[in-house]
This record gives sequence, structure tokens and C-alpha cells, in this order.
Amino acid sequence: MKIAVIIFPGSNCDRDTKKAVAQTLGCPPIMHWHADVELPKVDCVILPGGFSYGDYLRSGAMAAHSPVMREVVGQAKKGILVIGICNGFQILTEVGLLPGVLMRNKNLKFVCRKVWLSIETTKNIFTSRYRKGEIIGVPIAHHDGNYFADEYNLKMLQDNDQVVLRYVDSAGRRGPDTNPNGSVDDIAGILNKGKNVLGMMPHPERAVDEAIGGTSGRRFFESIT
Amino acid sequence: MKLKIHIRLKAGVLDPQGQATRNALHSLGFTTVEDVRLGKFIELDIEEKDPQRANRIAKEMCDQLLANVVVEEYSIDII
Amino acid sequence: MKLKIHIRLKAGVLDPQGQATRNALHSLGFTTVEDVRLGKFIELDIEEKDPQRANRIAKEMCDQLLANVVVEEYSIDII
Amino acid sequence: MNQIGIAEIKEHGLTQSEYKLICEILGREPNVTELGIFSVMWSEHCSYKSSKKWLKILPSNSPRVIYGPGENAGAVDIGDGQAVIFKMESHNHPSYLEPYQGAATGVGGILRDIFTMGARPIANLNSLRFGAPEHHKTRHLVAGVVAGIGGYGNCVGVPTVGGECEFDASYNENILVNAMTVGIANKENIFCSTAKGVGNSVIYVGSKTGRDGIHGATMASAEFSDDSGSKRPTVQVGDPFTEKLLIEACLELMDRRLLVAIQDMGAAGLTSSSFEMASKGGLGVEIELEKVPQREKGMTPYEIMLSESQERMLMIVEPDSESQARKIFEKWELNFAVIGKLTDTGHLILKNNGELIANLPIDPLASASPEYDRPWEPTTPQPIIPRDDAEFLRDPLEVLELLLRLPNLSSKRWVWEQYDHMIMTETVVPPGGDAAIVRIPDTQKGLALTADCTPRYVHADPEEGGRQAVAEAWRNLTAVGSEPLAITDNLNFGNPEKPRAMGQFVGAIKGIADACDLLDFPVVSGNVSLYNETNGKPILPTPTIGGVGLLSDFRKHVTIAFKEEEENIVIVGETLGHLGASLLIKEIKGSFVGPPPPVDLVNEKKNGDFVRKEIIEGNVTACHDISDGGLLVSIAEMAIAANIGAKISPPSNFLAQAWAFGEDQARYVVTTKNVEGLLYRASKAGIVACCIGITSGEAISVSNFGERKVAKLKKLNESWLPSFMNG
Ligand SMILES: Nc1ncnc2c1ncn2[C@@H]1O[C@H](COP(=O)(O)OP(=O)(O)O)[C@@H](O)[C@H]1O
Ligand SMILES: [Mg+2]
Repeated sequence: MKIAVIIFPGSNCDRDTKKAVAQTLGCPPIMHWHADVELPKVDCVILPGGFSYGDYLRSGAMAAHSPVMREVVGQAKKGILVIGICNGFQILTEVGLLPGVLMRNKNLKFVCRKVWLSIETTKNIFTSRYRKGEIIGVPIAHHDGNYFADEYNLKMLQDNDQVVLRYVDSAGRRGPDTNPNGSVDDIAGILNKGKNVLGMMPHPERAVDEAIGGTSGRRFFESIT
Repeated sequence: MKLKIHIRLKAGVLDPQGQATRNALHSLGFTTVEDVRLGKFIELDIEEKDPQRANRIAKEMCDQLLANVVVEEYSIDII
Repeated sequence: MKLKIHIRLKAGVLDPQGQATRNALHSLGFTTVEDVRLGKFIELDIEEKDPQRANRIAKEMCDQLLANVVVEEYSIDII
Repeated sequence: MNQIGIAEIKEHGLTQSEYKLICEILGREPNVTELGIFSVMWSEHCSYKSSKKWLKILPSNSPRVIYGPGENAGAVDIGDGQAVIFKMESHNHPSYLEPYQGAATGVGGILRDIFTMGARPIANLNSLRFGAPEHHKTRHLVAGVVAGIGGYGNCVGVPTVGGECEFDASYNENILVNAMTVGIANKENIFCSTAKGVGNSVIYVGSKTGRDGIHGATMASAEFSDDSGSKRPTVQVGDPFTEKLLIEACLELMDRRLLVAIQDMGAAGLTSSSFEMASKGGLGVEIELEKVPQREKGMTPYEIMLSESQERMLMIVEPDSESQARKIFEKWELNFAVIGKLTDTGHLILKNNGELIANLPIDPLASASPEYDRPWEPTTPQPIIPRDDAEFLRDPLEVLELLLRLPNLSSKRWVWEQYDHMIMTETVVPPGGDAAIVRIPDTQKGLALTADCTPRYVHADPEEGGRQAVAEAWRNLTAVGSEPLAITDNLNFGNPEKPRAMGQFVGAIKGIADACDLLDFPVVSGNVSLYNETNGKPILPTPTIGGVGLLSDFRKHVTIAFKEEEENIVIVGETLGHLGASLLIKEIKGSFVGPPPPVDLVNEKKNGDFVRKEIIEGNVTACHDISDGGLLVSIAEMAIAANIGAKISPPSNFLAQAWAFGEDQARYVVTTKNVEGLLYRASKAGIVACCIGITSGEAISVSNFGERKVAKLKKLNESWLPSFMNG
């Protein structure tokens, strides 16, 4: 399994992602600078969290036009795996690999804390090592995590089992108090139609170490091998 | 040539910033405010003499980068 | 009554967003773009008949909340 | 050109005698650019003219200290070839004028001080003081400052792991925003600002220079008044994205050893950076101003030299390395300009398109920088409060409820959840405890970090308060199991030209020095912020202490949360029931009266060393120091953090309130599974320790007084700030 982590100017979870991949899969990923157009041959590309281009103008908008993204889109269409975490998720929606958009959190504030997520489906590679309905605690840290999609796209996501993660409480209940950003339908992570592209706001790379943040995010990485 | 571009959310798209701003205005006592929509306003200088061409370029810039046409619409004014 | 408020950075104030946007436009090939300034654009509905009063209220809202008058300036249009 | 009158001199914040000195040094009158340069170099902010004399008494040595005060930040050896580099700095005035940008650029500035030295920043802290919650500006200032600190730190990707946030009416028109950054460097690869090598290139990197904050440094040295609105345009806008690129580019350059010296352009921008670098190296420097990257057209030499545009650095590079260095900065899309060279003339020479703009002798200017021995008045001691005051007879559980929802004791979760405190995935203990702990990347070691001050103690007795601030930082580091290494300080005081304020400053420094000495806890960096007054009303004297401790094995730490039921609760340290200047007294009397609790440094050290050893040996399951609000508040915080209750019985020979809420120093609450062992070891070491109860159930119960559900206390403690902010 060869994995590349893309570094955009302003990415800042790239090192964390590298560490998490190395720790969970035993081999460090290729760290790929966005301006180097030639994307190495890999099975999986991870777009890390952070503030690409400062998130100026719109989160993920400028990174979506970075030269490497054309390659990523092309490869994704051929079926390689793509994971966008936080800012990576925002880039994936901007570039059109995933539907919808991530808007400013409902209370307009940046939020960093552990949230509870329910694994909504396991019929995809990324959550294949989780149980459907399992509740896991994973950190979030974002200003623009308020997922929005129009009714048409929302219905498609639901009908096609593309909603992977929802915000819940520790007992698995949904409600306005458990949704940290106001996202539609409590959505925290989605897949594309082909189920080879995953976008999620929570940071699984912050939950792979028993001593720091727990290990409930490990299986996102383990699942892809 | 100077361009002014307004970018706003399409009708029907939830505007969390607008809503929060409205609530904040209410709590400051501006209770007559009914609806608030937030948008972006971009001023551009562009080296271009022909207004039509400028307009076309602006449109391209909006489609490609400045607006997210999934949820936003834009208008261009040339001065 | 409808109000349109434009908020922009004062002249001379650093506009990191405008700068980054300009760079991004350049690298997309829009090389004729010379300067980009990013601002905000707010549309408000307010329950108020008298345009002068509406204008005064809008000014207060800008000073107190909508604009950051230390680095931003605003203009109000009543429609 | 030489048309400098009394008005210009005053406008530049210089006195007539300072101006005369300038003329003597130059042997002529300065031109306006030169005057501008003098004015910032000799401002309080850059020259420390009022504080220098007293700062010298602070102990700054220990076998671990690599660089003490004098460099961009302090550096302390943490073994294995690594150093921890840290400093705290204030951005008080700009944050009051424009809370978001003021706080954001404060974070940006302190980050640059750290990575300038070759350290990767790994944690931020912030110490915040706002006015009374009732004051009409407070909410707006809190919202803006917290968003600004988060906005900058989150974007550059450095976790903000701790700090403090308090309210007092004395800060109504003069808030305090002190930001601290901690970084890790390879000991062999620490960079200094000393310019070396005649003929080497002077290189400018980072953002372009604009007309930002011209005269910012002199502003930070002048008292506020109601017309300060007119000074507003001097606030700068931060660009954290560029800072992030600058961090990566500088560290890459340093990694490849392509650098001779480097200095960030902080207050007084290009002026102080070029001056300091050349002055330290005993060299001269020649700068061609037209080569400085400029954001705006038509900038004058005066503006270029005095601009405080952010996200800029000045570097010295050998001509041979220039092109390699340039490549790195181009990769990160940053400006890179060779703007001059080092000379052996000992002069700063500025040229603009070939025209001579300024010619200043560096050494005389630096060594003649004024130093004042300002008159000071000792603070009058507070009368002791009689212990048998009948008013102390309220139900301690009722008082506990009152205290837990006080603005200054309420949980600051609302603040730190807006900060990314987990990025870098090394945060072992997040905000909310005594000290945060971050693991040092790729090691088993950890750093404990805290920021502390109790201004009401300093106000009542500056010397005791200074001592207490250091002791509390030391105690917070100890309470998680770390070995306290060193501190940085940020001395926020009023107008030093007033003997009373100067007396507070002098007293606090004496206390700090005393505590640092006895606790072997040197000051390695710091910052002074004076003139924190509005219309003659000073802030509470606030010497903020930022402390750093080391854990040789990060896993051997404890947190404040109770771990299990049926564990014994032990108080280490002697409880005397000191109520002077306590929160309880404030509740009863409506104001702070009485002297602060005395700090016995010998006891402090003995008790702390004991607690730390017990933690490292695994005998303790949870630990919390006792500070604001006293013993019962500490126990409640431990319960709240765990959702586990406690059964407590106060000793019968005590007034329950004084026992529960007295603020005696040098104390800790610990829990243990083996109380006999712990008490035995304590008595053998000559340490006062007693078991006062057990962890149990869902409520805190105090014998003879009843109980309170932990969930209820938690709600009281956590809801004040969010509901205040929601208006
Ligand atoms: N401005 C802030 N930023 C980050 N953390 C904060 C801030 N204010 C308070 N905290 C956190 O809240 C906790 C309690 O703070 P404080 O009451 O000052 O603790 P102590 O008295 O033990 O020093 C600490 O963990 C502290 O780091
Ligand atoms: Mg403490």
C-alpha cells in the first residue's frame, strides 16, 4: 500500500498525518509538495487538514486549483483512494470530487474538542474495520465544518449510502446539542458515488495513540490496507 | 479598468453568518432588523481596455475561483 | 426597507486575503489582474420607513458590530 | 532638512535632555529619519530605560540555561542535545484598540521570537486580563481577543495549550494580552542575532513593508488617554498564512546551515533589527532602502525604517549561500531581497537610490541609551484581618457554589475550545488542569507549561505577590509531576514615572528574584509593559509568570481529575486558614482586604519536591495545587473534572470557612490508593500531610454541612462564561 500526503502552502496537519500513517501502518507515506505536478504512483492520496493558503477567500478554494489537484482528480476517477481530512474535505468539495460545501460553523466560532461520531455505514473500504452503528470519539478542530448540500444531493447521498459519519452524543443520539457546527443532517463525513473518495471533518490522525487522544481513529488508516 | 464583484449565497442556501449577525444585532438592541445576508465584495484592478473582454475575464475568474457556484451567485460591475 | 452595506479595508491596511487571491488568480493565468481587495457586502431588511432614520441605524450597526472601524470603512446604500 | 523643533521632539516621545544627548553623540542635529530611529530605539519598549536597573537583579543562571535574557528568547538544555526555547510578550495596547488583530499579531510576534532562534514552535499559551464583566466593552474585547489568538495560532498550526483569563475593573480601559510561545531546537543549531562577517549580505525576507504601525513602539510606551482613538491606524493586520510559510522556510534554511545570523522585525521593525544585529556584532551596516520590498508606493525612508509590518525577518548570509537561500524562500513564495551588507565602519548607513539618508554611529547610540533610576515608594502593608470575625459563619457549601461561578474561577473552556490545542498530536494534558503537558516529538520526554499571576496579591503586597506568582507557577508544574526548569516573565505595570507604580514594580521584581533564587527557577526571558494606565488609573500590578517544566517520561504524570471512588484524599502542606486578600474575603467584605498569604519558599520547595517524587513513583493518582479559592475549591475542581464526588471532614478545631477557603500557599490535594505509605513518607520527610476524606459517589459532602451534586457544581462552574458571552 503506497500512500501520499499532499502538502499545500498552509497545510499544518501534514506531519501529524504522516506520523499517524507510519504508526498505524508501519510505513511512512510519501510527502508530496503540491507544486510538484508529477504525482508518484500511489494507491491512496491523503489531503491533510490545516489552512491551505490561509483559508483566505474560501476554505480550500485556492488549494483546489493547485497543479497537483488535477492529477489527484484524474487518479480518483481511475479509482485510487482519496481521503480529505478537515481542510482536505473542503478541498475535495471545492474541486468537485464530493458534493456540497463546508460553510462557516453555525456559531461562527472555531471549535476544537472531541466529538462523538456514529459509523453510519461500513460498505466502503474506509470504515470496513468498524462496526455499523459503532460510536467513536474523535477530535474536531475547524471553523468551516458546517456541511451543506441541496436537497437533490442530500437525497443522493442518503439513497446511495454515502453518508459515513454523523455527529451524535456518547449514547448515539442525534440532536442540536451534539452537532458542533450546524451541518445538515448532522453529517460529519461523506463518500463519493464510487466510494473511493472520503471527506471528513474529524481528525482521525489525532486519535491513533493511546497516550494522546486515544486510538479510535486508527481503523480509518488500517481499513485502507 | 476597475471591476466590482458581488458574491452572495443563492436563495435557499442557509446563511449561518447572516443569521448569527442578525441575532447579534438583535441582542445589541437593533430589533427592527429582519433579515441579514452576508456576501463578499471584491474590487479588482485589471489591465484591460475593452469592457466586454474585462467582463468575460471577470466571469471566468468567478467561475473558476472567486465564487463557489454550487452555492453562490455573483454579479459584475465594470467602472 | 432594504439596506446594502459595503465594508472594505481602509487604504494602506494590509489585505492578506486580497493578496493571496491575486496570487491565485495569477497562477490560474489571469495575469492582467493588478490589485485585488476583499471586502464584505451585507444586505439587510429593516422595519423602518424613514430613510434618514434607517441610515442612522445602519451607521450605528456598522460602528458597533458590522465593521471594524479601526481598519475598515463602510458605505451604506438605501434601496 | 534639519528642522527639528520642540514639537517634533515631543511627538517622538523624547525628552529635551535625551535630544541634547543625541546631538552630542552625532556632533550635529539629527535629520527627521534619524530622529525617528532614535525615538524608537530609546523608547521604553525597546530600551527598557525605566526597568533595566531592576531587571538586573533577576537570577538568570542555572546549569541548564543556554541563553538567558538578551537573546530573542531564553534557551534551556533539556538533555539529548535538545533545548527548549520560550518567551512571553505583551500586546496590551494594540489589543485594546483592535482586539482581533491586536491579539493575533501578538501571537505572530512571539512565534517569530522563537523560530528566529532555530526552534520549531510546539506550544502557545496566553495570559489575558479583561475589565469587569459589567463594563460595556468587556464582552466585545473578550470575543475579539480570543478569536484573534485562535485565528493566528490555529492557522499557523501551533497548539494553544494553556493560559489564564481573568476579569477586574482595573483593566476596563487597559486589557492585558500576554502571549507565550515554546519551541524545541537542536542545541547545536540555535541561532543568534549577532551579525558576523564584514561583507556578508543583509537579507530581508517575508511580507512587504507597508505603512503599518508607524510609531507603534512609542505608542506602547505612552499612557492611554481618551483621545487614543486617534492613534488607531497604527494597528497592524496579521497574516498567519505568511507566518506559517516563514516558519517553514526559516527552519529549512537553518537546517541546511545557510545562515550566519537572524533577527525578527518586531517593534520598531527594520530599525531595531538592523541596529541590534550590528551592535551585537560590533560591526557596521549599510542598507539600500530602495531594495526593501514595499507594499505601497512612495514610502519615505522614515516610513520604511519605522514600519511595523508583520511577518518579516532580517538575516545575515554569506554571499556564497545567497542563491541557495533564495531558492528556499522562492519555493515558499516569500519575498527575498538583498538589501545591504555588513561593514567595519561601526555606523548604520542608510541610502535611498544612492542618496545618503542617515549616518548613525551604532555603538555610542546603543551604549548611551538612557537608563533611569526612577524614584519609587514602597507599598503600604495591609492590616491583618482578625480571624474570629463573626461574619465567617456561612455554610461552606453555599460559599463553594458562589465561588465556583465567579468570573475568575469559572471554567475557561469557552476560551480554549476556540484554540486548536491538539494539533501536532503531542498534547498529553490539554488545557483545564494545573499545567498542560506536551510530549517532545520523537522522545519519551514531556514539557509542562503554565502561565500564572495573582494580581490582587501583588496589589496588596508587591513583594509577596511577586514571590507568590513564581511559587504558583512552580507549584503548577510540580502538580503534574514535572521538574520546574525556568520561567519567562511579563511585567505589566502602570506609569513608572509615578513613584507608587514604580514601587509596585520594584517590589514585585524583588519578590520574583527571591523566589527564583530559592526555587532554583531562573528567569531566561521576559518582557516589560509599563504605562498601563488610563486617565491616571493604573491596572492591578500584573507580573505574569510563564513556567516550563520537564518530565523525563511523559507517561509519569498525573492530572487533576479524580480517578476512582474510594481513594483517599490527602492535603500536603499546612493549612492555617489565611483569609487576607482571598476570594472568600471578597465575597464577605465586598473587596479584597488584608495581606496576601505569606510564601514560605523553604516549605514550598520541600512540599513540592515531596509531591513530585510521589507522582513520579506512582503513589499518587491525581493532584491539584491549592490556589485561588482554597482547599474546597480545589477539591471541587478535581471532582468536576472526573464526575466523581468526595466525602470530606474538616478538623474540629477549625473555623470551617477558614479551613475550606483560606489561601495558604505551598499546598496540594492528592489522591492515593495507599494512604498509610504516603503519610508515613511525608512524616519521615518532615512534611505536614493529612487525610481529609475519600473520593466517593456523585456529590461532594462536607460533614455537618450536607452535600452538593458534582453535576450541579460543574454546571455552575462551566456556564458562567458562555452565558456571559451570549449576552
Ligand atoms: N486564556 C486561556 N487560554 C488557554 N487556557 C486557559 C486560558 N485561561 C484559562 N485556561 C486554562 O484553564 C485552566 C485553569 O486556569 P487557572 O484557574 O488560571 O489555573 P491555575 O490557577 O491552576 O493556574 C488552566 O488549565 C488554563 O490553562
Ligand atoms: Mg493550579
